[in-house]
Amino acid sequence: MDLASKLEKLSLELVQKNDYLYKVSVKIDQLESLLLSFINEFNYITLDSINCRDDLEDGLFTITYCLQTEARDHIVMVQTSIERETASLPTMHTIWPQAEIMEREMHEMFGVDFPGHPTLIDFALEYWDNIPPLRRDFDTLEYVNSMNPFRGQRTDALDTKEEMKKKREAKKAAKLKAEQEAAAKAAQEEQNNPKQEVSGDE
Amino acid sequence: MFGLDKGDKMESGFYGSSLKCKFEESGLANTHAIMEKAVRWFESRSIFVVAYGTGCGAIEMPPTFTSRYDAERMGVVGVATPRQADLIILSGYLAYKTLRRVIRTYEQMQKPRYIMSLGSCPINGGMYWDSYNTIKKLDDYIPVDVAVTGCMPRPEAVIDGFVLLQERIRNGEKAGWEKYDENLKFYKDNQKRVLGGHVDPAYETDWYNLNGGGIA
Amino acid sequence: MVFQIILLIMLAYVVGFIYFGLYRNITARIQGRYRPTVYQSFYDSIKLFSKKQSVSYGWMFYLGPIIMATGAVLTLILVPVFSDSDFLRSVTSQGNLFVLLYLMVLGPLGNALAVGTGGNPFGVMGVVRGLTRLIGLELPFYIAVVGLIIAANSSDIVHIIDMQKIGGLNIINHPLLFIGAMISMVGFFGESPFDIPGAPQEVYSGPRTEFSGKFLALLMSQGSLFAFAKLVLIVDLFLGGADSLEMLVLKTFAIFVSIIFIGIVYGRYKVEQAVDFLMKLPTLIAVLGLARVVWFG
Amino acid sequence: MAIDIKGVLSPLSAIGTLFEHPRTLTYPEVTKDILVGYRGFHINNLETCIGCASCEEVCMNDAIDMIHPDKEYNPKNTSGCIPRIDYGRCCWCSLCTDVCPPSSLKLDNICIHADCDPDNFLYMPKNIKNIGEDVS
Repeated sequence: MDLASKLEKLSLELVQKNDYLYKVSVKIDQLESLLLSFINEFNYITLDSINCRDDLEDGLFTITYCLQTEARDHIVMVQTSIERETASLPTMHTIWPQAEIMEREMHEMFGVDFPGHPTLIDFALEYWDNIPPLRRDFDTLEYVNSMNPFRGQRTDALDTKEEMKKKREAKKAAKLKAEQEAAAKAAQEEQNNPKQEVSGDE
Repeated sequence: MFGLDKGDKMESGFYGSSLKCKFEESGLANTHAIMEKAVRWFESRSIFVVAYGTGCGAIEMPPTFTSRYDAERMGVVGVATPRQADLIILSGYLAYKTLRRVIRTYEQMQKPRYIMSLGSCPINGGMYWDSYNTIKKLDDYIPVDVAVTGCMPRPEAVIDGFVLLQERIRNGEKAGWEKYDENLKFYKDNQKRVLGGHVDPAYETDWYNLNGGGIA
Repeated sequence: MVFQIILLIMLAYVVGFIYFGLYRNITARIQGRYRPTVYQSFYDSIKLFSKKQSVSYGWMFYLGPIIMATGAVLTLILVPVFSDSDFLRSVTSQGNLFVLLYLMVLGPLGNALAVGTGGNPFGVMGVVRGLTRLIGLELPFYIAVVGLIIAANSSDIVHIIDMQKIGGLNIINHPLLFIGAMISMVGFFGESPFDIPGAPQEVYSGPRTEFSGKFLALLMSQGSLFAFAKLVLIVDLFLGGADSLEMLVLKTFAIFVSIIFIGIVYGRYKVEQAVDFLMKLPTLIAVLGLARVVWFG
Repeated sequence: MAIDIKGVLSPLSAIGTLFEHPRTLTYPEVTKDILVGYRGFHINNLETCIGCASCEEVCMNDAIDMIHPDKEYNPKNTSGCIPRIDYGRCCWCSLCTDVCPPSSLKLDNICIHADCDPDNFLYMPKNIKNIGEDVS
């Protein structure tokens, strides 16, 4: 494959994931030239999507560009990692126009910067001043509960496990009580009976 | 360009408060009550709807308003602009961005005005209960007159909502817009909490002197 | 006479709104659904008059609906409603077709002023569309009217009616003029191939976008008055007027039904398409009719 | 100027619908037969409900609460609780009925509820053995 040899020259490895999915991992400084060669030399005219994954533990964002040729017979994923703190990527909107809105969304959801991007403004969220919502250090549930309280009428909900335990204990207690009562009854009967026995003996 | 920011004026209709005083003074309070009842009946028989497709529920609107369920036989007609509408139907979940537009649309409607919400989401969050960008209780932000549950509600349920609203208007029960006028601060505070103070434009707040404005 | 005028306006109001109700009924049945009541338009109108709020943008905004209503009322009282009776004849003798043609354009112009004050872009867009359409609408209608004036040798409507009593109805004598005038009348009624000013899917009810409450109610009322006046005008010009109330209702209803049938079944033209069509086919028909009148009497 | 006569005249055939019977369903007067298996509101056979809270756990919308019933219906109910559904949350996905071990929780085909107070949407499932049969 022509693409594979070219990538070999750049000492990059083309990994086949399945029948139609290939993957290349590159360093961030190689990314722009590689993407340019993808469209100029191999005619990957379609940019399907730009995805971002938040690797909070490593302090990295993993960015994936999915590319297709006109034949639509396979997808090449170009993967790169960038620093989480100073997240910045070269903008691709001059090559693939659809990248403009993808990058705009990524800027909003992950806080990735794209120097030279023309419309890096609010997209789906307006006036958002918190941590970008798809970053993993953004606590969604806490934010939701502070902004949007629940309808406060479901406070009578019960914890079933405790109810089960309670009921089991109640049952046990009832059983115990029944046993005790039976025992007490028996004892009382015993108390009564010896007299009878005694009386019988006489 | 819109001319909306110039400041709108409120006009009182022909059975406004001044008329009421006149009637009561002249001992014609009974006539006034009868007239008001008649007007309420006409209001209930003629409801102009602006159908705001905020979410999935917009798909239930076409069968409700077209031949299959034909809401027009009850006097419920769709109109194109909020200026002419009496009822706004909010169909489904509302993101903050949508809520801002909904408030703007609602405040452009002329009183008396009503709100109907479709689906579970505007009642208590529904599917989007843990979304960072969707409101849970719509009635915290704008007064909901009729809520219809379902995911999505069938057109029958929407028509049930219309019937309920007509009964409420006919009985002269306290409508949402009156609540909105009385508790404006409550609603505006809630709106500002989720929208970050960017509630634009502030028609109602100007009218009620909350922002230092006034009726021009 | 004032009493007569008030009576006429009330008659036109009732008949106009009932016609509008019938229009909604017929539309509903053609679309395969049950209808609203015939009185639905009354309900709408009373509700709109009793709205507690109506947005206004100053005195010019008030004038718009009032100018439109003035145009409608003047048209109404200048059109002879009954041909044989003296009902409103004293007013009618002072008006003629040229005044009517002028008054029919007054409404849209007054509306344009008010909409401009409102400043809503959809309203302005609707007004521009309406005035553009008016160019196309007026051409065949005016040619048809000129043809009738030449045929009757008079611009007095009463005279035209009287001529029809002697020489037969104009619809039979001058069918080409009738067809030309009817096609443009479909547009004057805002019916479907030519309903471009208030196209709800495009410009959000167009010139009416910013009108609410009382203003909208006034616009609706003048619409029904004006519709009645236009129907009576067509009946007078082509169907020989009406002697009695029954004949009036019958003839106007026949015209009305044929107009709304056209309006319901056809789709909407674009602005240029509408003007293009009106400038070609109806104008051609009307010109042929005019030529027939000029050369063959 | 070529005129498509057929194209101009054929829309007029739609006027024939004027004399046909309307196809509208006049809802409040006439109700449609709703399909069996339609996912409407919940029903719960309380005599077999074991209070296991599987429905509460599986619900992705957090719509189900377990609460005490007014009286004891099933002596074998392990927790003494029955489910109550918040119709401001439910999306009628039917997962709760799928996981219900005794198959007591089911969906009826009634699905219409409009209310003017948004606080009125907590729903106690009707105590019905099977669809179309009322035991309470």
